Amino acid sequence: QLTVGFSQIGSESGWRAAETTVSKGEAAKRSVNLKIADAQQKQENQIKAIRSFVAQGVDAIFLAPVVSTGWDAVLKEAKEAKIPVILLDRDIDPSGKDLYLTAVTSDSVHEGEVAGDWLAKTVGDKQCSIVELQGTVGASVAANRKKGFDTAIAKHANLKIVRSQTGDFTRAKGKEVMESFIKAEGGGKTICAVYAHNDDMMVGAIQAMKEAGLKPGKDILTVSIDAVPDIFKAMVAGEANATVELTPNMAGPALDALTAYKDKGTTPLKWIQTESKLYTAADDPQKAYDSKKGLGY
Amino acid sequence: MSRLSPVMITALVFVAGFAICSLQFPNFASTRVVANLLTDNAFLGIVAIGMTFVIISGGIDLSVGSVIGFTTVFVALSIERLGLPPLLAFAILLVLCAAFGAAMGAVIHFFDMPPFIVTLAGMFVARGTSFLMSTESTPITAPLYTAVSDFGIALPGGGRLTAIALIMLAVVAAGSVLLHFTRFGANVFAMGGNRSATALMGVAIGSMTVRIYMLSSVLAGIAGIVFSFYTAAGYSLSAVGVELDTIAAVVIGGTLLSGGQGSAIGTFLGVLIQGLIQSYINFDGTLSSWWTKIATGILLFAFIALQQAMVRLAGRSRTIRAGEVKA
Amino acid sequence: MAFQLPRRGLAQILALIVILLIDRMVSSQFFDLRLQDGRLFGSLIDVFNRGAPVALLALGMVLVIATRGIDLSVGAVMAISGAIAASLADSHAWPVAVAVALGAGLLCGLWNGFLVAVLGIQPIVATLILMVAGRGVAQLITEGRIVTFTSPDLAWFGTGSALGIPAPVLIVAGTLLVTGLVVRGSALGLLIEAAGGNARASELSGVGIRLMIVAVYVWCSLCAALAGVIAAADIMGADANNAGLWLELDAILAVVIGGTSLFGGRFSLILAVCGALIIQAMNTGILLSGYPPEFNLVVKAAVVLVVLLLQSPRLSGLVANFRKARA
Amino acid sequence: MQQAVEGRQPLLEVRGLSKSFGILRALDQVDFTLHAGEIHALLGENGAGKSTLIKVITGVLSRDAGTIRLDGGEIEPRSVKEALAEGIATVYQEVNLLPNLSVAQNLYLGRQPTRFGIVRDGEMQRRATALLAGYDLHIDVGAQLGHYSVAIQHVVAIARAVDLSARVLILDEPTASLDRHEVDMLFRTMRALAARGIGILFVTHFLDQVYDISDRITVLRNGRLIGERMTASLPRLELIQMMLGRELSETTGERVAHDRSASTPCATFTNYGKRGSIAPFDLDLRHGEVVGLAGLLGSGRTETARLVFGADRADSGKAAVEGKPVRLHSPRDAVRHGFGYCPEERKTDGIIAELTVRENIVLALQAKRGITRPLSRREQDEIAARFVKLLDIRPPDPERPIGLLSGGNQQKVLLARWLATEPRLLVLDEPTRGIDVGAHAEIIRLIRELCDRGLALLVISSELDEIVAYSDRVVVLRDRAHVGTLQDDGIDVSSILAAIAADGSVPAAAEA
Ligand SMILES: Nc1ncnc2c1ncn2[C@@H]1O[C@H](COP(=O)(O)OP(=O)(O)OP(=O)(O)O)[C@@H](O)[C@H]1O
Ligand SMILES: Nc1ncnc2c1ncn2[C@@H]1O[C@H](COP(=O)(O)OP(=O)(O)OP(=O)(O)O)[C@@H](O)[C@H]1O
Ligand SMILES: [Mg+2]
Ligand SMILES: [Mg+2]
Repeated sequence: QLTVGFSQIGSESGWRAAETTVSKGEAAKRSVNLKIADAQQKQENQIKAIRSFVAQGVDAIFLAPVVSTGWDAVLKEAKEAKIPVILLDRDIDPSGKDLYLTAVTSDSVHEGEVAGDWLAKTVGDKQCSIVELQGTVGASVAANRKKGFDTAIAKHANLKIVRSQTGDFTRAKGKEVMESFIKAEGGGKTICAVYAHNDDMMVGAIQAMKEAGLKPGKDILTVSIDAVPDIFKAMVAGEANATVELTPNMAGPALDALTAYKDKGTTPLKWIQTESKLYTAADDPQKAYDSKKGLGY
Repeated sequence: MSRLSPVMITALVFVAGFAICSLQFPNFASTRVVANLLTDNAFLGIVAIGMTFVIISGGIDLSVGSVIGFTTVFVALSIERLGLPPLLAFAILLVLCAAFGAAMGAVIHFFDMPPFIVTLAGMFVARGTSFLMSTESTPITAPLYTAVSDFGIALPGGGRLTAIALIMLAVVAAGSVLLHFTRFGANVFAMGGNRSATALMGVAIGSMTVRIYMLSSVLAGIAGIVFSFYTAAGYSLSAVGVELDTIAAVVIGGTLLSGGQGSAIGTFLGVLIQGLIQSYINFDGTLSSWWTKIATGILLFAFIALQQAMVRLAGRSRTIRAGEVKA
Repeated sequence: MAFQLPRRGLAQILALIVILLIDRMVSSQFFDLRLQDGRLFGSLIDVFNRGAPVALLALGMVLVIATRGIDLSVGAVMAISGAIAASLADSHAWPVAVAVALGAGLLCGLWNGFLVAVLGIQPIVATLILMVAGRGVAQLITEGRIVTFTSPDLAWFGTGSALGIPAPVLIVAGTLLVTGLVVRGSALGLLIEAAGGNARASELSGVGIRLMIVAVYVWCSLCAALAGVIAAADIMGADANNAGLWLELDAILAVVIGGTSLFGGRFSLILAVCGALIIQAMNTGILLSGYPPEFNLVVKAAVVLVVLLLQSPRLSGLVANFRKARA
Repeated sequence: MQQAVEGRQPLLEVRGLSKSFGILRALDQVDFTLHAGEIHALLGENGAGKSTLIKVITGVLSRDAGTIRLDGGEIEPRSVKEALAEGIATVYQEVNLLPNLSVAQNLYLGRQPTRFGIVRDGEMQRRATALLAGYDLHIDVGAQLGHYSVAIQHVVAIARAVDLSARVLILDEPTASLDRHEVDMLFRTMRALAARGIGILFVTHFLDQVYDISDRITVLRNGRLIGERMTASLPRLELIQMMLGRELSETTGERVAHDRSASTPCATFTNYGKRGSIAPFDLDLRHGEVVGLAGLLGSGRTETARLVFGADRADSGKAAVEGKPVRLHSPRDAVRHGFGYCPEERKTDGIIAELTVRENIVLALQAKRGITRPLSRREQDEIAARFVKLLDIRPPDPERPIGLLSGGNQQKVLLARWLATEPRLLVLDEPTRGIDVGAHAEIIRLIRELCDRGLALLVISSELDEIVAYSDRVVVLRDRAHVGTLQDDGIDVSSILAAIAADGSVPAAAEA
């Protein structure tokens, strides 16, 4: 039986909770012993946790890095102890080094692009003023999702981001920021679409729009990222238009790669990219909701 | 003498805690764990020494966590983007930190404003400025950084006394001397005892205030440099919330938040106790995110309650005199 | 009598007006009001509505601070009560959900009060324990998820209205009224100010300090629990990870902007609420301004410093001297 | 010496000094002259502006108008530090030292002996011990100052100020908390300093001491200069008239007490004590009786008072009020039983500086009534106005924060706080400390009046004359134990002194 140490970031969002739950499930499915150390959002704690995994002599280490930099020294220690490291949901800097076996991540720039492309296609040639709800200032996911979306809409002169503020990835802040956007944009009449870096902020924004007497999903298009259950609920109600999935199942592919490596010695690809699937109202949101709601979001 | 006794109590609490951990986890009592305790908490130890001065003088400094964040970004950008030699970058940074601390101290003194609020604004400024500089995390690849992270004095039993641990020990030693054996230190205690009396005794409290906050910011800068050694990167969100850990460490170390009493060694022990709590949780390794938080709280309470009980016991044997200034 | 504006409140009221005027410059529709679904709607209403949780926290915090304490745990208490209310909302009638949530707040307050008044632990550390562990408890209740509910009854607390006025604003007004009546209608206010001003002297005058301290911590936690219910009701879900995160600092800031000293003594309820509104007016202004979010913290720091400098007696002294010198 | 003083250039010369706090004119065109080698007493009622004058001279407060000359040259000190640099050293009315530092650190703060920047602790302690030995004070200078009594703290403050090699030494009520022996010691020091050519400005409310030591007197009233006279040529009655602006019949000296031992007991303490603080004692306090506690500093008088009031918890013995056994575990218990207590350390244990005079007065009464029965604002105003008038608290503004009042007036407010509760037993620890002659007489009259109304009083005072004047019974303490009781005609200063020094070694002050 394999013992895997998993240095998880913490519990800052529903998505993160789901990732933890799914990872446990995937490990149980393969009867792997998964030890999860929670870092409370602190890199220091992750470094300490990895050191302690090395000291305990685990068979492999999964790392969901809270930031992309600063891992060289501690990963070197793991390498010297001949413990393979697999990165989950985020790559590290400088990437591609031989300090880790493989990285199971989504491409967050790509997620932004998928969202942007969908919006461009849906709007067509109409003029469209977009408001953007950014993630936490300084978080790399937020920067990447912004970058991807910006690239996608740069090709279309009719799409323009008119306002962009941080909603800290939370519902409450998403709602508050959207409220002020609506006031600043003439009661929301000039807003054609909202792009949120995650679904939680969008759920908040949808409430703000409804309270302002607007019809989200109809008057104002919505596109966001993560595909958490609640956004599907909104989709079912016709209040949300699109979301890009970030799968919480990073551990499954990682465990597969690990068993293949341990049993047969096959070296996996350096990057196992998870799919950034686009969901719209056409994709049976009710079914998606049912399948996701038990995952611990 | 009476200044020592809270320190003794904190030391006893630490030893008791360590013994309990060792009983529970067989591998715990090793030089490796002790060395890791020093390395992992090096930056905390350094800022906490600065905070000790501030708190003993009757103030508080909430900006230190942000100053650490600012430092890592500043150092990373100057070395990696501007190509400055690391030592030059450090020198510029420490000058900036000194100016920042001096500015806070000056506002506190000249406008007679509560330190809590001025340094809270300082916290926003430092964090905000690091956002403005860069929101991405920047890896530092300078050879000095590899050299520092490779350095270490091997201890019997597998432990390694790293460079940053040594820096912290040096800061603690220097801080102790400055606090307990110099005029500056005596003035710090005096200000915490009674600010206006200190002024009436001819101490220039304005310049003292400026210098105390300067010291705190400079030590936070050094802690930031140590943090950048630790992670070899600069990141605007690093060390969020460290100010609270620091204050907790200082107070656990027997320093009174109302000022006038405390010690550098006590603070060092307070930092170690905080580290011990972390290590305990890591060794346990089965706690979910929320149980980790709850356990941290419970352990914090246990340590403080233990300390409080010991203080009471120690106090009982002493005669309480009329008119004595109570703690 | 409870709502008599003290003369010293002038600076705060002026600051609020100036910031609102600046907001008007940033956004031309700032003062526009219209009726939307029987509820007033406009940026100005947002300031009151969004400021409600911090205003509630400040109402509790101001009493704690007046006794020379501080309560860092209010954010965590918000998370706990929100989590409880949201978990019970769909399975129980709303009075049950709210009562249980407030009951949890009561327990939290008793715990804090016990640590401070009975065990004699310094308030900042005593409440730090619940600040850390409390969020863990909240996450334990929600298991880290966002627990949503659909009950419109509970949602009223966040999004409902009466007579066109949003429910959170009404709740704050009600709490202000009740607190004012309790504190100024009884002798509590005087005794709190006495105890905060000089605890030893008050005790020697026969004031029972312990019970009073427990009571203010309980009241503070109750206010926080109410704020937690509003926050949960607002998004129709409990986000234990983020609800109330760092709001304790905003609450303390509001109290200090409201002119209450962190060293205890004199306090003003209405100015504390005014302080919360100043903070929110500033936040709303930042959101309306359209600046990139990297600037938020720096702007916030600048505004806070200016507002506090304006209140500083030293500054008015300097200005007077300057005038005299010119005349 | 007085002849020598005349005709020379004054050491310190103040002309036309004015200072206002808002509309209150604390100093109005005051002139003041101090010569080298002279001891000059600055006198006046409470709130006359003495402390304010001193604070302006030493740069603590800025002045509105006027000049200060030192040796003919105009000086303009803007801080204590600058004043010190000019050679003006001060001991302020409220001891302004640092209780959390050691005695030695307090003596040498800012000028500790150092080597390579490191304070030489041994050397500093050696010097401190030697310095205090010169004041006949033999204490552990390494211990925290806060562990010592106010009196010791005062001596330390004086030693510090003198040691700063000042040319002008200002002492604001240095003797208020000293006993005779210590006063004597202090006066010896002052004379020695004056002989060295130092000019000493000295504030006190003890007229005996004024005639004992001063060469010259300046009197202030309501912030205005009333006059400057040679001590030798100013009769006592005229001085009092200058101070008060009216005549005062000095009656405080004579004993008018009558035996009230037949009256009913108000509170009884049997075998009451606390280990390490005071040995178990028996004490019964009767209605309409004044019991005085006499003893040297540190003999346990304050400890007795705190135990009686429940501020410290007794660990042996029983207490009874009106014959019924009671529990006195906190001041709150005591207040409920109708006790009151004016502590000796007014600044730390008495006043609540930022609250108004009114709020300070009603505090104990309110605490006694409980939270749910607030005094209405009208009742508060009425009570405050009554006591401001009764005790002549100045300025007569009940809405002024008490911290802004002069020391003596603060003391009156504290007295008012307890009188407002209409107590059955009042414990007064040094009630007349820092109070001017007028108010002093007033307070003693009040004490007598109170016991005529059936109040039981327990009074601590270092002024034996005063104790003799109003006590029906005097309990004498030595070494933290009650060692004797004097009654009726047995009460006079010499028998008290004899009882204090029963071991034969009469304290030095006794002979004086
Ligand atoms: N900082 C201040 N603000 C306002 N008023 C003040 C201040 N300091 C003193 N006063 C007032 O000035 C007057 C003179 O006070 P001062 O302390 O000089 O009296 P004093 O002569 O020293 O009296 P005492 O013998 O009681 O010490 C008093 O009425 C006092 O209330
Ligand atoms: N001459 C002295 N030398 C050393 N210690 C002293 C001296 N005088 C007093 N002390 C100490 O100072 C402490 C405080 O004395 P305190 O003044 O409270 O005593 P007290 O009995 O209340 O006398 P009083 O009421 O006269 O001040 C005492 O514990 C005593 O041990
Ligand atoms: Mg005075
Ligand atoms: Mg005494």
